[in-house]
Amino acid sequence: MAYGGIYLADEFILETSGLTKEFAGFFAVRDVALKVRRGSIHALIGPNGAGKTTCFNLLTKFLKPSAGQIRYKGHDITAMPPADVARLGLVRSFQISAVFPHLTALENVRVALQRQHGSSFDFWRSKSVLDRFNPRAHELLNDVGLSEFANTPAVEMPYGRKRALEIATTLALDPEMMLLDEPMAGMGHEDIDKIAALIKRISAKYTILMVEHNLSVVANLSDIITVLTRGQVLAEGNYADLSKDERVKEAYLGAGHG
Amino acid sequence: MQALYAQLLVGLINGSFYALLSLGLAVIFGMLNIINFAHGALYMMGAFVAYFLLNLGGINYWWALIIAPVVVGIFGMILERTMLQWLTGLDHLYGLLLTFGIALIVQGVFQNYFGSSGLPYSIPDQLKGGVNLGFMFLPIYRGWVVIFSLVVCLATWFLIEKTQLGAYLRAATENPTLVRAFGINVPRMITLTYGLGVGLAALAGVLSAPINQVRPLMGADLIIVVFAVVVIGGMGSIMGSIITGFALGVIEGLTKYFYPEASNTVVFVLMVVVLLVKPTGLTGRAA
Amino acid sequence: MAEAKLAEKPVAAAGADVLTVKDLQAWYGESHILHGINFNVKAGEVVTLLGRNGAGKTTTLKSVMGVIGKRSGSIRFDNQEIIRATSDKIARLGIAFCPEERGIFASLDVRENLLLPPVVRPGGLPLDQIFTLFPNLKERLTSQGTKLSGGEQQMLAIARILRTGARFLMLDEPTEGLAPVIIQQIGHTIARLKSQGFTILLVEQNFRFASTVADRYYIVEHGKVIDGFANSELSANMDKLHTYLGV
Amino acid sequence: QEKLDKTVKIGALSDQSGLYADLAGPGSTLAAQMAIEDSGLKAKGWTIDLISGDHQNKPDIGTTIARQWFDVDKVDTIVDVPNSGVALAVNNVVKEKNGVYINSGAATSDLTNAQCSPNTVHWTYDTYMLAHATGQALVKAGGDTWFFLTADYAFGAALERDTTSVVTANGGKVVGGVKHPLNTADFSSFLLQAQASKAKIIGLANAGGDTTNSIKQAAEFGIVKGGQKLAALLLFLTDVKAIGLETAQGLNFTETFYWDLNDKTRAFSKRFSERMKNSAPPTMVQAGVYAGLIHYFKALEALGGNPHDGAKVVAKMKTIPTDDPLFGKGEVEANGRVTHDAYLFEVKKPSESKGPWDFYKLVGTVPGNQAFTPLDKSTCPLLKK
Amino acid sequence: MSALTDDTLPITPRAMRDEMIVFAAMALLLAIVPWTGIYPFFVMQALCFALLACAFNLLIGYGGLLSFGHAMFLGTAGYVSAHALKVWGLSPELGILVGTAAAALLGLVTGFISIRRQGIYFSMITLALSQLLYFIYLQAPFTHGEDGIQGIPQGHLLGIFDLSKPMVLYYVVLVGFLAGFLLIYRTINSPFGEVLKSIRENEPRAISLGYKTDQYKMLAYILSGTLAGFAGSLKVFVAQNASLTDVHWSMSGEIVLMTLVGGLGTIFGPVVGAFVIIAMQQYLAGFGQWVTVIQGVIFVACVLLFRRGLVGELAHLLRRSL
Ligand SMILES: Nc1ncnc2c1ncn2[C@@H]1O[C@H](COP(=O)(O)OP(=O)(O)OP(=O)(O)O)[C@@H](O)[C@H]1O
Ligand SMILES: Nc1ncnc2c1ncn2[C@@H]1O[C@H](COP(=O)(O)OP(=O)(O)OP(=O)(O)O)[C@@H](O)[C@H]1O
Ligand SMILES: CC(C)C[C@H](N)C(=O)O
Ligand SMILES: [Mg+2]
Ligand SMILES: [Mg+2]
Repeated sequence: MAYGGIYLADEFILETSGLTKEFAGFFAVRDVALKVRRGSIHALIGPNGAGKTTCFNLLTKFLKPSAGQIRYKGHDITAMPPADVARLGLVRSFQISAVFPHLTALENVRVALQRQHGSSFDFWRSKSVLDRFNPRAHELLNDVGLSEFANTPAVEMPYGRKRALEIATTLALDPEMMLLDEPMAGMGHEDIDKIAALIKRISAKYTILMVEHNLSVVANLSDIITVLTRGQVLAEGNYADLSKDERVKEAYLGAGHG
Repeated sequence: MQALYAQLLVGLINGSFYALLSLGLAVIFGMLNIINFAHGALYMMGAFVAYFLLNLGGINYWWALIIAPVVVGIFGMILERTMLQWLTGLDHLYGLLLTFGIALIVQGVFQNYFGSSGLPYSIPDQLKGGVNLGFMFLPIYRGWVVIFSLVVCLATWFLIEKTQLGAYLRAATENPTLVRAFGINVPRMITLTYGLGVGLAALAGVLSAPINQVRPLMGADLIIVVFAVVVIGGMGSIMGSIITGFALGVIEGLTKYFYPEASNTVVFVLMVVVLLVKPTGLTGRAA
Repeated sequence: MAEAKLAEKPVAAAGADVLTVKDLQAWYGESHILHGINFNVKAGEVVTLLGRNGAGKTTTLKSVMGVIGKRSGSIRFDNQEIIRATSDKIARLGIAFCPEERGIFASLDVRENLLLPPVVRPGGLPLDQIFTLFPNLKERLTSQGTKLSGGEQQMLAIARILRTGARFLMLDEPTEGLAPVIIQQIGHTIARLKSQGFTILLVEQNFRFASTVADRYYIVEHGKVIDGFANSELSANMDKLHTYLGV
Repeated sequence: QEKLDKTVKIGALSDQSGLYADLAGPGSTLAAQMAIEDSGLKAKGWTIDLISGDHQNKPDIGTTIARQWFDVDKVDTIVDVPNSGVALAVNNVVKEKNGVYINSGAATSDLTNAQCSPNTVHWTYDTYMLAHATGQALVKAGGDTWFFLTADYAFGAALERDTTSVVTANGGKVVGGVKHPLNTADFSSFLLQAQASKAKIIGLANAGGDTTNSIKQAAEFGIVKGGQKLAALLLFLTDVKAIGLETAQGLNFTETFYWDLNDKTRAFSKRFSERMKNSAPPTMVQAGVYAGLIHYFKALEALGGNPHDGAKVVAKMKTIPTDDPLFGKGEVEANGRVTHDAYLFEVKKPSESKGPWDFYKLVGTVPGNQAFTPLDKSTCPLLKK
Repeated sequence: MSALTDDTLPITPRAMRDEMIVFAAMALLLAIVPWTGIYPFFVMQALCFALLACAFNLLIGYGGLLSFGHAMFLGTAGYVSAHALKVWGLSPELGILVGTAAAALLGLVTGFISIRRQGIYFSMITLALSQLLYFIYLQAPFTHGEDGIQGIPQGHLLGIFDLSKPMVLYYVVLVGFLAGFLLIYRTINSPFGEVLKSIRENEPRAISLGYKTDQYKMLAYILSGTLAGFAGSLKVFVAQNASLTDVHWSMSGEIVLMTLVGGLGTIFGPVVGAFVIIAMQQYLAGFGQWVTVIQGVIFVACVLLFRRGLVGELAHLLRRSL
């Protein structure tokens, strides 16, 4: 973490300023200044349509900002193509489960490992050269508890396992920062606990920004929470503080919460 | 100068066909999510129905303008009910392949019976002849084609953008399930929409019969140009396809005047340019 | 005036069952979601389905509406079996549905959105009455449907089904994402509709809101109805509710 | 190869369904069938088979069929091939396989000039003849500025080339031209260019459906009324039928055969049209298929059997003078060119026509020895020996 | 929405062994053809189309891109080779090289224009591009328009093999086909092929993993076009002409049909499909345009009834990838 002066500039791995996305006159995200501290679990919450997913899409360059800046690790990535952003170690997972359905779990992870180590354009070589990634792939699958699924096509895996696989694939890229969009969506209790533990575990190594509607998950996991409404930042703070904030109560938690 | 005006007129006529056909494609694509490759074949059927009506039943052009679109529209609706319907939920490309197959069948059958050369269909008496406008000689029939297509295009636009039926159509394009849950028989509407799009193609076929002869392959090459038109203009909006259709016809006409060698290719070249500048097309709605 | 008209045409005698669902099962593709839902709704009632995320509440409503591909069991509405009917037929029997995701059409303006659902039987709320209920809509008639604020979209979604003359309304989480002040307004609306003889089947996460309008509750869990009680029994059932819903 | 036998296999290769199908196509196959019957060879113990194919006006399809006919079906002789592009391509194959090639339908004079072959006989007509007969007459009548509307393939190019040389040789001038794809439906923009050129004569270097369409649409755009004259350099009976006398009347053109020339042609035509689907009398091309085969059978008889050696048979054909009921007397010249009389016709007015196919007025005759390329001007390499 | 090649089966080592066995059997079968009395011209033609369909399949089956203009590669390479052989007098091997290189270049140019659009738009753009090329070739002097380039000299390959001998030509074409086939097979089972498959499966995810997917699709497109061009150059020696038929949209349609019949995204499907369609055309040639009708019926039947194609259905029955 940031102790010395040298690191101070680096205290925030991701910063946005004035981030805005306009859809034909409608501002989905407006003037958002977000600072994500290195090594933290940062949650983004807000009512439906507040602009959270849009925000994610902007950060990972799936959408082009209408205005504003995004800085990641000191680079201005505002105009960078999505693949380059991923190469810098800023990687997202998807709201809808994102795996390669007809590849096995092992292959899923390998595709990600392969990207890191080049040779992906070699159409004249046998794919057995990819076997060298197997040990690391198995390791990653093990990390998320998927060892026994290594040779199962992703399409045949239960929902929660797919989510875990997706996280393993994301980890294979050796990211510095992960964006998780509703990682618990569609999961049963046990799964939620497992994934929550997984997130907690990996957060030791990575910075995590996540969107989550499950308040108990947010409360348990996140170091800091930003509340978005109507595309704008309403408040920021830890769960305890926010749950007392009148504006947050009004906009998101509702009058009865707290 | 005279030649320029004349070529512009010829361009407008081609533009009429582009507009009618791309309009039909857009209407169908909106509801069925299918690029109707059979559109050219159905256009050709429109012309043939007019031909049969005249030669077998002695029914004239004016009735053909009404009957042919209805007949071909019904044929289209049968296609939709028996085949296209089963593609819901599959990749769009299957729609392309299926309708391509249908086009081959229809064109092949007509080729077997009528060869590949043109059958004559003469201009209705009321529209024969031409007027000398001073700056050019205007064959009345060709003028009629331009004006009539324009009216049909605008009427279609009005129907879809400004009426309750059109509201159903647009809504069902977005969310068919919900529209159906409001009590509207969406499958029937889809069938009718296909019929409408196909009917527009058939109408274009009738209009073109006196100009282009009635030939089994009359639509086959045309449809590819129309595809280029669609790529340029996108299928996002009804008005968009109408305007792009006419505009490209005119550009083609201009090319015929200034650089005739490129007249076959200008639409495609334009498509390339548009794609290079704006990969999503002018009014891009991504597939 | 309108109320007089409405009173002439009750859907069924008050107190009689309008909707009876027995052993309803439903599937999304391969996945079996509903495993035997049983409940009933009487004329003029507001009945609320409660349950956790993913319990199958929406699926239940959708099954009644006939928009779920595969379903079995029995759904009787107005003494007619509708388990096999298509959704357009069901709508024409007088059931109207306001979906969770609101379903406002982007290619239609507010007026077109409002006038979209066809009138299925006489006796729907006239426009002026709808505008009294939701004054915001009147001012925004020409803007594009999805340009409305979330709250306004929700109003629009409810308003458009009131016009149709359907007397049986199914509202799926009508308060989701809405500011409390609008939630209050929706609460009043539901109360008014009820007093005008509408029957309402409600799905709610927001239990506090539900308790202000509901006559009876059913608890849905894992695709089954596991409990049910009247509003009057609410306090007695509070503990159970906590365990069911985790609130 | 040296052995002679009495089996012959003939392939009628034609455009069976396209824009030349009416003037050749199934009618040509019928003509070939009638030639086989009329030759009387069957009675003398010969077996003669006839198969037909559709080249669809595509050279590659034509050569594929031809090659397969020789390789697999053991065909001896290919007849008709009414498309210059296909004809020239098939010409190569026939030579390679040493078959016999009796071309009736193709127009290009190259078949007996630069591309001539010892296996080829070009029967009915060619672009040289068309250019000299029709072209010359028109220039002499004052049509001294020309604009060409040319079918963009071997035929159009040859006809334009041969006509241009006639026009310029007679003091006329070609002021422009436009090429159109084979089988075009809408000629409006080409005609507009022709109109804008202000040429006195618009020369139609196209054929079949292309010619009929150009003539009909020229009427629509008021071109003839505007004072320009259309020269249908190649016009067939079936084309006149398609255009209708109303529009076609007065057109001048050249053919080497017309069903109503004399008693012999009328007799044959009667037999022919009775067997045609639409009762049409034979066109010049179909007549040429018949006459060419009749002459071929004479050569085979003279040889005493079929040597299955195309060059040998064609050589024999060149030694016998031609004489048949349809084209009269003539000869097969050393370059493969068949000479016979050519006739200048004019299309009748509707009021002059007395029957469904009564279309032509004979206005002149060019004797066979003047109608075609003089041998000393032929560029055929076979002559250089 | 389900993708075109949704039920591709995972490739296991065992499957790969099976594939090698099938490949050996296929090669052997083809090698004995000239001794069976089957018209070799027919088989050579079919081999060219089989290679073409395989090249096409590389793009659709493994890249998820349906090109409706693949005839442009066939035709372009054909014209260029034909011109090189006839006019420049190049040797056969150089003629093939030049033609194939032309196709590669064409792939680069058209890929640049088309690759950024997906789904039906990609199909429509490739179709339109091929039609553009068709019109250019219709008018360009060197192609001789409708007449085509005829009477192309076959020459001696590497100065040794006399290609005007049907036997020699047959084995040259066969070797060319097998080489092309193996290259495609290798590409599918290469590191590149893995990425390609993952793009087809879930492109947004591949992008998020840091792949510049356009570049992969572009390489696949160029490879596919180049191999299709190679098939076109080989075909010049078989047909001894180059013509507009090979750049016409109906040829592009036939390529799609062959692959669809055999099975999109199967390894051997395109080969089977090409032979089936060519044989059908051969035996039904006498029925005129009914061939077109039958092709249309097959299209419709494939789409409605067996989307997996012949080989795909078989593979599905055997639970093997073929
Ligand atoms: N492509 C788009 N075009 C127009 N409007 C859009 C588009 N994408 C999103 N929006 C609008 O922007 C707003 C913010 O959407 P976003 O998806 O970011 O919300 P969210 O906070 O992620 O909501 P949820 O909690 O439901 O996921 C919404 O009102 C939405 O309708
Ligand atoms: N279209 C679909 N395809 C497959 N599964 C679905 C689909 N829609 C819902 N499900 C699944 O069906 C189950 C029940 O969903 P349903 O929407 O009925 O729940 P709900 O009780 O309405 O939950 P919520 O409170 O989140 O709205 C869930 O597990 C959900 O994941
Ligand atoms: C039969 C004819 C119309 C053929 C044409 N004259 C040609 O040579 O191509
Ligand atoms: Mg979201
Ligand atoms: Mg729900």
